[in-house]
Amino acid sequence: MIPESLQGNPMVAALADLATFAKFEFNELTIETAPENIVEALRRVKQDLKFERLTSVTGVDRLPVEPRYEVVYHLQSVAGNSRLRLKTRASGTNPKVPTATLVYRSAEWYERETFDLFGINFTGHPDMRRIMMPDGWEGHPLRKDYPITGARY
Amino acid sequence: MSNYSGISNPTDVHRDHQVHETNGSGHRTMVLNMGPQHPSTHGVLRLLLELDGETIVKAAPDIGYLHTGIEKEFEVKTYQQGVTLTDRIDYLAPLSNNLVYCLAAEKLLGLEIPEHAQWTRVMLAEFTRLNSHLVWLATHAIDIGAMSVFLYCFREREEILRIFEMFSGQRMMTSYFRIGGLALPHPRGWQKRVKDFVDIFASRVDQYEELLTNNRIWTGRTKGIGYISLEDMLDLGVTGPMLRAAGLKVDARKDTPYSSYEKFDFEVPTRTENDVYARYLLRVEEMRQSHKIIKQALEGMPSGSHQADAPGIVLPDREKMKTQMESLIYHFKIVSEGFRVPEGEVYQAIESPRGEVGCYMVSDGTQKPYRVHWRGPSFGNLQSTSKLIEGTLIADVIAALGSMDFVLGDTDR
Amino acid sequence: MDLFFFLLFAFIAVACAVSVVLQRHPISCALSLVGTMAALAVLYLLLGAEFIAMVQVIVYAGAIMVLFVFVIMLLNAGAEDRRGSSWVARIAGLPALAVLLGILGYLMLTFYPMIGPKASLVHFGDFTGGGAKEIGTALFTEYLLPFEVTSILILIAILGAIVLARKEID
Amino acid sequence: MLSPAMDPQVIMQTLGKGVPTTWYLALSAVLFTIGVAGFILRRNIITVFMCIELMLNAVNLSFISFAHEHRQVSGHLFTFFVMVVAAAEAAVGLAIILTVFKNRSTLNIDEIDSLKN
Amino acid sequence: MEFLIITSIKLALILFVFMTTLAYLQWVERKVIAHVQVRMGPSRVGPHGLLQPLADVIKLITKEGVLPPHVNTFYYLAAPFLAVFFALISVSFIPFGTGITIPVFHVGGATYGPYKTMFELADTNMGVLLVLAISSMGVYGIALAGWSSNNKYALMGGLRSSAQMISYELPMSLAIAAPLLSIGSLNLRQISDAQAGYSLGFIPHWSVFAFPAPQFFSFIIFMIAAFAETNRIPFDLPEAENELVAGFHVEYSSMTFASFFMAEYANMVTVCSMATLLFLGGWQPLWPVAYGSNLVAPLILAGAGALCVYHGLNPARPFDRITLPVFGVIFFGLAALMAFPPTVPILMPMFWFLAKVGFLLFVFIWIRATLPRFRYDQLMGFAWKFLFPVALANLLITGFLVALVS
Repeated sequence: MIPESLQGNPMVAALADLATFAKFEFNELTIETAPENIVEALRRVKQDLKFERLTSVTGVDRLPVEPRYEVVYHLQSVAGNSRLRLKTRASGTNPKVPTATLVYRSAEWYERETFDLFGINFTGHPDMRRIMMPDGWEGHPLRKDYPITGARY
Repeated sequence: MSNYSGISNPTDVHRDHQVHETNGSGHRTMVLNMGPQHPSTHGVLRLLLELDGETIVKAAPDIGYLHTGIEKEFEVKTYQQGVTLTDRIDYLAPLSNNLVYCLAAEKLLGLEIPEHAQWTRVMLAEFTRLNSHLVWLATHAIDIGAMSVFLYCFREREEILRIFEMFSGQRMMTSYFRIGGLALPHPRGWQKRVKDFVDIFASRVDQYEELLTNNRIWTGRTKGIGYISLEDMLDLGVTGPMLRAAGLKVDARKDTPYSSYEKFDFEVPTRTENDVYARYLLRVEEMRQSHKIIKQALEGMPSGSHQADAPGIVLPDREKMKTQMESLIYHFKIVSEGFRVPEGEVYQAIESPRGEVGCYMVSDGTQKPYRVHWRGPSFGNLQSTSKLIEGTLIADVIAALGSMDFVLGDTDR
Repeated sequence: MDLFFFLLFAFIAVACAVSVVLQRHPISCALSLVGTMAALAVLYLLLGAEFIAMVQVIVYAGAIMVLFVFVIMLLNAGAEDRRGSSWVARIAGLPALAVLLGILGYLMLTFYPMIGPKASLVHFGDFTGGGAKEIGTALFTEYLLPFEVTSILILIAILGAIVLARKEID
Repeated sequence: MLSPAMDPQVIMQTLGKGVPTTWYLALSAVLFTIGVAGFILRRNIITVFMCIELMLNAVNLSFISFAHEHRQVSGHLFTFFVMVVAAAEAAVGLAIILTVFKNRSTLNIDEIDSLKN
Repeated sequence: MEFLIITSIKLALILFVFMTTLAYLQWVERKVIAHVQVRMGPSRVGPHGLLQPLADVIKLITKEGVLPPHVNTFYYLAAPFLAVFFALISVSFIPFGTGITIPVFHVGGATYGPYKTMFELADTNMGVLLVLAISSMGVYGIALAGWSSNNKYALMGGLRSSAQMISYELPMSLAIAAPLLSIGSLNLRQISDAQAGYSLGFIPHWSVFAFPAPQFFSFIIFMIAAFAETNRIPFDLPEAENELVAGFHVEYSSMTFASFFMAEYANMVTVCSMATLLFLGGWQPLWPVAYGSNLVAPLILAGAGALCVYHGLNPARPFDRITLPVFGVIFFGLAALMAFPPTVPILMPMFWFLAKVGFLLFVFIWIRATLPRFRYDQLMGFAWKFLFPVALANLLITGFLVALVS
């Protein structure tokens, strides 16, 4: 699924065996991998491609589509002055993605936030609990099937 | 008598996940619940501190007290309406947030913004930086006990807010930058207002420095405090002045210039000491650089339209709207249902006063964003709290927290 | 007047001293002890020892006892458990105390009459040799050697305290 | 001993002129005894320490009384030295208490018995 | 009998004046800091906010005194009482002027007087030591407040204050001892009198300038220690509101809360008076009467009056048209009183004493508006590693110089 135009890109090349999809839009490179490969991809990105910083981790809920959730990792290389977006998908029934905290410690809070707002479980995370919402909160507000209004509180 | 060790105070009973007594070492420690209502946590940050005497053994920040669901709200507002939400995220740097949101949407739309609007954006973004840094310096100084600096800084901030009010009609929640340009053309007499400010500001910064920079107590309280290694900072997602105070020259204004920042002559100051004092000096220097940028923007402000030439996206003039049918239709359509944005996803990062603020915008081709993720700099910076303050004294916690310059609205969104 | 002040402050002193022994919480004990010391300072004044009275307040009540209070607060020592008290101390100690008090009283009364024309009286203002000047003169002439020895003792105490406090940190 | 022919009127006259030194000494003895009682009965190491201070104070009172009796300043100096020693003792003693507490987490002297056996 | 009556009158007078002073010291502090910070300060209640202290007092008295359920009630209530008690009692030993003689007067057929009395409540030979002793007891109020509140912040405030006060008492005592070496008295009145006279005709014999050992350094040390003893910035760690929220008085409200402030301001007045008496020559004027030092007071007051009248004529606000001339007249009246020959020997020493105390109080306020706060370990390090050795060295050198000269 990697388009021809991106075959020569060094970042795509480094992740060629893991990537399931890649695109280059709006001057931004996006590479998608399977959930089980994402940690390995991140590790390569950090070590081989010198992306020192994980800028953010977040999710996107594509409700009717299955696998429903996209988990999006934004990375920045200060040395190379470039940015990269990694993506993986998680199914709607039991969304689970391996944690990135072993590679980037900054993923800790971002994954907690994603867990809190989307209900995506990051397996292996040291402290998987809500961060924004109160502890006893039911539901995950950023899911598309979570109502905007209503007597939820 | 209650027992001071462990969490026995009734206020402590909830959310005490991480901090507990470490009786194993034989030391009796005390858990101090700092915040969410504490004068030095600048809002509603809660810190659980485990203390041995006055030394912090373990610190666990607890956030989320100001979570307002802004990201969810973006999804039910049209693109243009979303601008008003961004002000509320980081209420000390509203225009930076306006800017990143507009830039992201404009990237998706492929809009070309006129020079005039771009320069105004730069000028006001730098004013925002000054505004934010002034509040930071004021609160940081009063945290360390220098209370006069607080009022001196607010004196200048007041002037900046007046300038904001002049441009946008609002002091804090300006929403002045809109997708496609600016909300309003420049007000009459803005040059004089800005020039008055520019003329006086440099000497005012000297005043603050005179009170603090060489003050023995100030240096004693700030030098060597709040050290965290550069590797840890990168690993924990810290951005902005904290990184630059560690010697890493990273600034989106230089690295990936946006809104014609490349046309301005300014330096990105860095320091290497990587402590509270270095961050203080760095921010003061940043204020001087912002002053320089504002001066250039004032002197070289190009003339032109304040909005892009994109009839379906920007609101037409009142004049045209009342004379031309087409404009009236556009106006009606934009106001009632917004405009469609092509499908795609972008991540736009700019340099806010606090660090990298990023806007990840996903569009599904409708009038409303499918998903907006806000990468607030405070959220990333706050992750380093534990690392920053463990092993220091309580008084250093105040100094170190102050040097991070976080805004809880930005953290919790 | 003398009698009134003596009785008043003697009562305060004894009451506070009893309170030191009976109070369960160390802070209460410490404050009772401060009360005793303050009352004793007034008695010292009556006895013409004005300098010592001031030193009593400054050093004893104002410094040593503050140190006690500081340590109690620092350790957050709770109220004492009553049942821990040793029965041997109660059975053997209290009679022994009575005997002690008796011996003291006997000795005192053999040397000094309790009351009567022969008794030497304390009247405020009789004895004025307790000023700073007299004490200073005696201290730096007659008692120079003990003074120096105590200063060395203090030095050793400081060192000891520092060593004890330090050891714990390492 | 109480002299048998003690006339109440004489007593009142005497007391009008001043307080017998003996009474001060008696007070001193009472305070000392109370101190000893506390020393024996109390289990809290800090309180025990305070009882020692109480005893020292009692002794100081007798020193001052004797100084008054003999019109000499030496008693004051002894008191002075006692205070100095008490200060030194408090510094070291409290440091020991702190260390003991950090190591044993108790202030009960019955539980601090590692020197037994 | 007459002693009791005179003392009661003096007691009532001093209490009234002192309490008013404490209330207005707060007003002065707010005004001074406001002007340092380019703002107005209290200006709503009464002209120039002059009735603000009254309003504050009424507010504090009528507020509900909250007794938190988790405190140790006895000590919680006793602590502010102790703090105020020890703060106020030391004032009674401070002489603030020479004396006054009430001439013989007749009421009905009886003849009274003449009565001679001094401007202090109690004149003792141990004045210096007494003030020291009482101020050393003052720490109990704060420590107990911190402990009994059963609050972690308060406890830390209490701990900090007890450690801080013990530590700073030492350099303070040493700094006091140095001028006493050359004066040779512990009586505060004698100390002040001993500093009369001028060398070379114009350098006053104050301890700070005195031959053979000018006590300049011990004055500075004393002032630094005084800042620490009164818990003022830069040593206000026990109540550091940015770290410990409010430290030892975080659980207090209403009058119990106000008591601590009263105690703090009373302590400020006491230490400033002590500094004046010990180092700045008490009520001895800055230069000899022969050169017209008696004219200073009337001139200053007349100048203030003239300024008030001038501003009253060119008012910034409509209200000033009335208030400022009234103040001007009051100032002129005071100036006339200061220049009135029979009152000069009584008022002039008081003027000089109060002027010096006022100046030192102004320094306290000024510093508060300027400096940041120390950290706890820096504070202790400063006391033990710097202040204490310097005070000791100063004492040794003074002793040496005094011995050399005598």
